[in-house]
Amino acid sequence: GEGGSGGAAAGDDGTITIGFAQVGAESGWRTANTKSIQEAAEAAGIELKFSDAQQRQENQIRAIRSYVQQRVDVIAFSPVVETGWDTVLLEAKRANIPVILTDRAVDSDDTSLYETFLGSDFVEEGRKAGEWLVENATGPQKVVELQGTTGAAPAIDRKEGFEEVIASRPDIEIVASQTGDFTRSGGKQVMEAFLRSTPDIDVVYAHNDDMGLGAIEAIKAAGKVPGKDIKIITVDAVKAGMEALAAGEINFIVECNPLLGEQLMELAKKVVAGEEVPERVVTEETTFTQEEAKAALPDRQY
Amino acid sequence: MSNRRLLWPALALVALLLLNLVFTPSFFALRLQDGHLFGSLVDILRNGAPTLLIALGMTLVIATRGIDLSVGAVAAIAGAVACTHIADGGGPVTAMALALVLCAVLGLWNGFLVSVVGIQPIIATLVLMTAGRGIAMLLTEGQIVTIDDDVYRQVGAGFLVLPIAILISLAVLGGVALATRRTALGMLVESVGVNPEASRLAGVRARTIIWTVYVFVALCAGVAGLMISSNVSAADANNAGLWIELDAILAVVIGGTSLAGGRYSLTGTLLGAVIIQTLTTTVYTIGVPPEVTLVFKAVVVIIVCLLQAPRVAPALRRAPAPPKAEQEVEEVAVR
Amino acid sequence: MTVIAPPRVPSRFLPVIATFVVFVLTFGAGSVRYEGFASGQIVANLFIDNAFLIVLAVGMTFVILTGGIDLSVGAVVALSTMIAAAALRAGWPAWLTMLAVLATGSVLGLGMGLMIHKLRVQPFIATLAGMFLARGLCFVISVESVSIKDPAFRAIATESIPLGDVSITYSVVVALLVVAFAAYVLHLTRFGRTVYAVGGNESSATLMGLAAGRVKVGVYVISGFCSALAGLLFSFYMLSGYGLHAVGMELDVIAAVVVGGTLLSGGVGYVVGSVVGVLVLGTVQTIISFEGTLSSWWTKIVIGVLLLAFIALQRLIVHRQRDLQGLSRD
Amino acid sequence: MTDPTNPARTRPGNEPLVDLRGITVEFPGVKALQDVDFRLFPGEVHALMGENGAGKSTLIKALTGVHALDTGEIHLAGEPVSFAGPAQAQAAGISTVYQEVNLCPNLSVAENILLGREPRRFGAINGWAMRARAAKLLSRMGLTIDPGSALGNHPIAVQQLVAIARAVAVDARVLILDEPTSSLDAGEVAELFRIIRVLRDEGVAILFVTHFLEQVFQISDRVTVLRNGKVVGEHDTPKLSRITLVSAMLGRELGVLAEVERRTERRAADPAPLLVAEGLGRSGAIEPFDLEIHAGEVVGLAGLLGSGRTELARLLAGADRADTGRVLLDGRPLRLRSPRTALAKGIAYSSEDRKAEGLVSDLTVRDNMILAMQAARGWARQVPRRTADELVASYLARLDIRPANPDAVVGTLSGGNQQKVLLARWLITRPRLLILDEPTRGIDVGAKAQIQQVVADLAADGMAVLFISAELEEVVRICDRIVVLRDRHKIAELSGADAGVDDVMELIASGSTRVEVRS
Ligand SMILES: Nc1ncnc2c1ncn2[C@@H]1O[C@H](COP(=O)(O)OP(=O)(O)OP(=O)(O)O)[C@@H](O)[C@H]1O
Ligand SMILES: Nc1ncnc2c1ncn2[C@@H]1O[C@H](COP(=O)(O)OP(=O)(O)OP(=O)(O)O)[C@@H](O)[C@H]1O
Ligand SMILES: [Mg+2]
Ligand SMILES: [Mg+2]
Repeated sequence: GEGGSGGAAAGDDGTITIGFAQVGAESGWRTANTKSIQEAAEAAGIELKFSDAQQRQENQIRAIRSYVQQRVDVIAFSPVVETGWDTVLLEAKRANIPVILTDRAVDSDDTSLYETFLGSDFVEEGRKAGEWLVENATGPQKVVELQGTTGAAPAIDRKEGFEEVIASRPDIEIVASQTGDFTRSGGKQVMEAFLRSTPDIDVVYAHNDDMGLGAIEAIKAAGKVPGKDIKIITVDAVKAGMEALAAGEINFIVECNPLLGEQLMELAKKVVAGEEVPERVVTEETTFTQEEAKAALPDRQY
Repeated sequence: MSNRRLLWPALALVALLLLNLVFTPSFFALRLQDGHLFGSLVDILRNGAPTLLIALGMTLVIATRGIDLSVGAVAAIAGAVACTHIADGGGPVTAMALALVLCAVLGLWNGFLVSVVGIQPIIATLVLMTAGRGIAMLLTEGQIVTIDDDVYRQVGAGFLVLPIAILISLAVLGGVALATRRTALGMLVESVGVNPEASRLAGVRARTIIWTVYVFVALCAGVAGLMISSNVSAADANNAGLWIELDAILAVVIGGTSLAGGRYSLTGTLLGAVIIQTLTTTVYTIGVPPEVTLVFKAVVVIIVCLLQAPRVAPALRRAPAPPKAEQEVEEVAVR
Repeated sequence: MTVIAPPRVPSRFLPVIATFVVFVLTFGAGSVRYEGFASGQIVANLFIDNAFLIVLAVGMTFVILTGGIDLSVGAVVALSTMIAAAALRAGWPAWLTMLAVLATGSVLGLGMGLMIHKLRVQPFIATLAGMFLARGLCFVISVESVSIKDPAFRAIATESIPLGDVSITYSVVVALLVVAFAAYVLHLTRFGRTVYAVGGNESSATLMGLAAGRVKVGVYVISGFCSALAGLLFSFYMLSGYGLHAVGMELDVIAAVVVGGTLLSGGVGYVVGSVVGVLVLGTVQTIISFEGTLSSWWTKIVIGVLLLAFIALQRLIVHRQRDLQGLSRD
Repeated sequence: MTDPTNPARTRPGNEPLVDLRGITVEFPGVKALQDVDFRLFPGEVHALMGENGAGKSTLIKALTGVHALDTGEIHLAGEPVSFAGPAQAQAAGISTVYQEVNLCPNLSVAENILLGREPRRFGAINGWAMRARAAKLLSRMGLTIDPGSALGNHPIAVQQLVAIARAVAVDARVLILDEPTSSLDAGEVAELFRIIRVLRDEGVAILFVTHFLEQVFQISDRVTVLRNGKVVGEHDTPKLSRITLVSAMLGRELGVLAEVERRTERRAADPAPLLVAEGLGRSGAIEPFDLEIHAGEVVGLAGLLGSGRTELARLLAGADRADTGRVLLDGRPLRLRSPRTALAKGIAYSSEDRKAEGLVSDLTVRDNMILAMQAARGWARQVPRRTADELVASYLARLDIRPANPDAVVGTLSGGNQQKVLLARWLITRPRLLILDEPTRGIDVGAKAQIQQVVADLAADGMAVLFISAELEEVVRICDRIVVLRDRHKIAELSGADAGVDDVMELIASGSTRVEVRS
C-alpha cells in the first residue's frame, strides 16, 4: 500500500512517520487503544507504521529495531513489561529517533532514552478502587480479589494500590485472591469456586471489567444478586462494564482510558518540532458510580 | 490390563477430591434447587465439559498418530461466529448451525493438509492455530462481543437437572463409544495409527479415516467453543479456548493413550479431563496462591504420570505381593 | 546384483535444500517489495534477533531426532532469565550466575530425560510437567519482572562486533558456535549416530547393543542445557528476567525444526535445517514489521498463511525432486 | 526332560562356552520356556529346532538379556553372568542377529553394520573409512550394494544380509543367528554357510535357528530340539535321521515329510485367463512384462534376490502404480489405482515384509485377520462380531495358529504364527487371485506343508495363486507354471511338467542368453 516504504520523509515534505509497536490485541481495552491511535494518526495527517507484537516482548523489540532500520521520525510503543528495553532504546537514540512511551513506563536509569511517557497510573487505579470501598463500607467486609494474569503489570500494580489503601481499615480483609487471567471465563470459574469455598463474601474486587462480568454470571447462578448481596468493584470502564454498572450489577468502576491517540499525536508533533515536552503525561481518567454511568453511557465511545 | 492402568489415575482423582474435602467440608454436597442440581462436583464437570469434548475428538486424532493444535482457535471461531450472528440480529439456532458448519469446513481443511498434502499434523494444524485466532478476531473486530440471548445461554449455562454442557459432553462420549464399538471405525483408526502402510495394503481408506477424525475433532471444538462463549454470553476471540489444546492432549495422555498412535481409551480420556478440571478447581478452592499455581499443577501431573508409568505401576503393585502371585492374577485377568 | 547409482542430490538433503531455497525466495520477494529490506544488516538482524531461537532449535533437533519432543524449552528460557536476574540482583558474579543457569537447565533436562527413559513416561507429558514446573518456579522467585543491571551482562548485551558494514552481537557468535558443535556431535560422534538410530527404530537400536537409554536421557539434558543457554542469550537480549518471557516459544521452535525438514517421528533431519527454519520464521516476522499496516488479526492470519506457503512450497520442491529421481513409491 | 546319559551332553576335552541351566521365561498366560538346559561349545554349529512358537527366539532373547529370566542361570565360559540388555551381552562377546530384521532403516547400510564400533580418527567418526570397511564386509557376504545408501531402500533379504554382516563384523566368541536364511536364496545361503564354517573353524560357537531341514544337516554339528518351551532332545547331527528330528519337533510320528515331498498333482486350469498383464512395467522397478494367470492355477515366480519378483507382484496388486502397460481382468481392462481397488476386484497381496507392511502389531489376532474384509466393507458396516469370531476361530484351527487366542496381541506371537495370521487375513477376503510373497518365510516344516496344502486346495477350488518364494524346491513343487526373472526382466516361462529345480537354476544362471518361452 501507500505506507509501503518509510524513508526519511519528515524533512522533505513535512509528513511525520511514526512507528508504533503495539503489545497485541489481548483485550477489548487494547483494541480500543489501537483504534484510537490509528484514527488519531489519520486525523492528524501522520503516517502510522503499526505492528502487533502478539504479546511478546521480543517481537516488540524486533519491530522497534525495524523502525530504526526504516528511519521513522518517532517511535512509540506500549511496553509489554517495564524491563529490558535499554539495548534497543539505545539503538534508537544512536539513530536520533525520539521515543514516546505509552501506557506503561520502562524501568531504566537512563531517562534520556525516551522523551516522555503518556499513560495511566495502575497503582493509582488500585488506590481509587480501594478508596471507594473504604468510604462506602460500613462494618467489616470480606473481599475476594480476581487478579489479572500472574506477573502482568496492571495486575501487580492494581493489587498494590488497592491493598495500600484498605490497610487503613483492619475490618476490610481480602479473604481470597486468585488469578482469573483478565478473562470472563476465568472470572466466572474462580468466582464459582470462591462462592463454594468462602461463605459470606461481601465484595468482589476485579482487576478488569471482564473478570467482573464473569463474576456476575457466577453470582447470579448461585442465586445471589450482584451489586446488592455482593458488591463489585472493577477497573477499565469498557462498554459492557459500564452497561452492567448502569444496570446496578457493578457498584463502582475505575476508568482506565485507552483513548490516548490524540494526546499521542500531539506529543509526536511537538517532539518532531523540537519543542519541550513534559516527562510524564497522565491520561485523563475518572471513576464511575452507578449514577454517573447512567449519565455517561449514551456518549461513551468504547 | 487397560483397566489396571487407569486405576492409578483414578486413585489420584480420588485423592484430589479428598484434598478438597479437607478444605471445604461441603465439597461433596449436592443440592437440588428449582430442579437444578448444584454442587462443586457439578461445577467441575460443567467447567470440564469443553475440555472433555475436545479431548474426545483429540483421542481419535491421536490414535491415527496425528495431533490437532488448532482446536482452541476453532473454538474461538465458533464462539465468534455465533455471537456476531446473534448480535447482528440472527437467531441463536441458525447462529450455532452456522458456527458448526464453519468448524466442519476448518476440520476438512486440516484433514486435507494432513492426509492429502501430507504435511506433518503438528505443523498442518499450527497453521490454523495461528491464523484461526486471527480469523476469530477479524469476525469480532477484536472486541468482546457480548450478547443477551436465553436460548444461546442454555448451551453453556443451562440446566436440565444437570447442566446441559455436561449432558452434551456425555452424549458425545456415549456416541463416540458407540460409533467406535458398533462400527469398525475404532479398529480402522487404530490400524491406520499403528501401521499406515500395512493398512493401505489391506485396502483401508486411510485418507477418509484421517479426514473424518479431523472433521470430528473440529466439530467437537466448535461445540466446546459454543459452550465456552455461551457460558459467559460473550465471544472473546483472543482468550476463548486459549491453551485448551494442551489441556485436551494432556487429558488424552493421562488417560493412557500413546501419542505414538494406535490403541486408545475413551474412559481414560474422560478420567484425564476430569482430573485436569479438578486440579484447576482445587487450586481455586484450597487457596493456592497464584504464583505457585503452576508448580502445584506440575507436581500433581508428575505424580499422576509416575503412578501410571509402565515401569512404576507394576513395581508398586508388586511390592505387597510376591511376583509369582502377581502373574497368577494377570493370568486370571486375561481369561 | 545391481549397484544403486548415487543420486545427484542425496534425497535426505532435499528437505533442507528446499527450505533454503524457499528462504532465499522469500527474502528476495521481501527485497523487491520493501525498500531497505535487502541490506546486510537485515540479514545480520535476523541472526541477532533469533540467536536464542537458533540455540533452542539445536537442542530441540536432538530431541526430535530421537522421536521425542520437549515442550519445556520456552519455560526454561523464562526460568533462566529469572534466575539470572535474581542472582545478579543478589550480587552474584556474572560467571557464577551463568554457571548456575546452565546447571539448572541441564538438571531439569536430566530429570525429564530420566522420567522419560526410566519410567517410560511419554515425552509430551514429562516435558509439559517440566514446562509447568519451570514457569511456576519463575513466579516463585518473583512475580514481577526483574531488570538486569550487572555491568558484565550489559556489556555483552550492548557491545556489537563490526563485520564490514554490518554488525552482529556476541549472542550470534555463541549461537553459531553451538550450531557447529551440534553438527559435529550429530554426525561425527557415536553419540550423534546413536541419536539417529534411536529415532529410526528404538527397539532395533537397543537390540543392536547401542546405548539407547543413555542417548535418550542425553538428548533431554542437551535440550535443557540449550534452553538454559538460550535463556542467557535471551537475558542479554532483554536485560531482564520475567516469568512471562517466551510464552509459547516452544511452538515456534518446534515449527522451525519441522520447517527445517526434520521429521517428528524421528531419525531424519539436520541442525542446519533447523537453523534455516528459524531464519524462515524470522523473515516472516521481519516482513510483517516492514509491512507496517497490518491490524492485529491480520498479523496472525498472515503469519499462518506465510507458514503454510513455506511448507507447501517446500513439499512441492521435495516432491518434484523425488519424482525426478524416481524415489517415490506411491 | 533331558537324558543325562545322552552322549551328546558331553563333549570330551571341551568345556561349554555357554551353559544355560534351568531357564524359565513366562509371559502373561504363556510359559515360553520351562526349565530349559542348553549348552553351546566353542567351535560348533548348533542348530536350535522347534515348531513355530516352541520358544527358540525366546531362548535367544533370554540368553542375550532382552528378556529377564524368571528362574535359572547363565554361565559364560564357566562364569555366571546376567545381562541387563543386549549391549552387555555384546560386550561379553555374544553377537546376535535377531529374528525380525532389527536395524535402523533411516541410516546408511555402512552405519547399520558398524554402528557402535565406527572407525574413528581424532575422536571423530571417519565416514570414509567406515564405508570402505562396510564395503569389504558386504563383499564378503557377496553383496555389492552402495554402503552409503539408506538401508530402508533395500528389500528385506538385503537387510537380512546386512544384519548378518553386522553380526560377523566383530570378533565374537558366540554368534547367534535366528532364522538368518528365511528370505535368502540358495546362492546367498551357500555364501553364508561358507562364512559360518570359517568362523566355526576359528573356534566361534554358533547358534543357528532355521526351519529348513536340509540346512540343518548341511551345516550343524549338533541339534537341540524344543517343544512347547521344553527341551525334548539334544543330538549329534550325523547320528540323527530326518524322521527322528521331525517327530521330535512335532511330538508325533507323522508322515509329514512324505507329505511335504509329495508333488502336488496337476490341475486342469480354466482355459480363459483370469488376469492378463500386457507390457506392464515400472521404471526403476521392473521392465515391461506379459503374464497370464488362469483360475485354478498356481503360478510361481523364480529368480535371485533383487530380480524383481516383489516389484512384479506389487504392480499386479496395485501397491505400486505401473507406468507402462495394462492389466485385463476377465478380459476387461482394469485400472489398479491402489491396493483397495485391487482388493475390490478380488486381488489380494500378502507382502514379504510382515513386520513393516503386513501386520498391525498392536492389534489383536482377530482384528488383524478381519482387517482387509472390514476395509472392503467400509467403516460403517462392521463385520458382525459372531461372523468375525467364527471366521477367526476357523482359521486359527485350519492354520493351527498358536496360541489359538483371538484376543492375543499379534506382536507377541512367534514369527511363524504371525505369518499364518497374515495369510488368514487374505484368505478371509476370498480373493480370486491371491499373491503370496514369501508366505512360508519363517514357517516350520509341519506348517509349511499345511500352507502348501492350503494353496493346493485353494487352487483346486478355482482360486488363482501367484506364489513367490526364495526356496526354489518349494516353487517347483507346488506351481503349475513358473515365471523366471532375472535383473528385473521376465526371461522365461516354464510349464510345471518340464520344470525341475535344475532347469530353473540353469535359466537363472544363463548369463546373456535370454530365452523367451511362451506357454
Ligand atoms: N513379548 C511377548 N509377550 C507375550 N508372549 C510372547 C512374547 N514373546 C513371545 N511370546 C510367546 O512365547 C512363545 C514362544 O515364542 P518364540 O518367539 O520364542 O517362538 P519361536 O520358537 O521363535 O517361533 P518361530 O519359529 O515362529 O519364530 C509363543 O507362544 C509366543 O506367543
Ligand atoms: N543382492 C543385491 N545386491 C544389490 N541390490 C539388490 C540385491 N538384492 C536386491 N537388490 C535391490 O532390490 C531391489 C529389487 O528387489 P525385489 O524386492 O524386487 O527383489 P525380489 O526378487 O523380490 O527379491 P526378494 O523378494 O527375494 O528379496 C532393487 O532395488 C535391487 O537393487
Ligand atoms: Mg522365532
Ligand atoms: Mg521380494
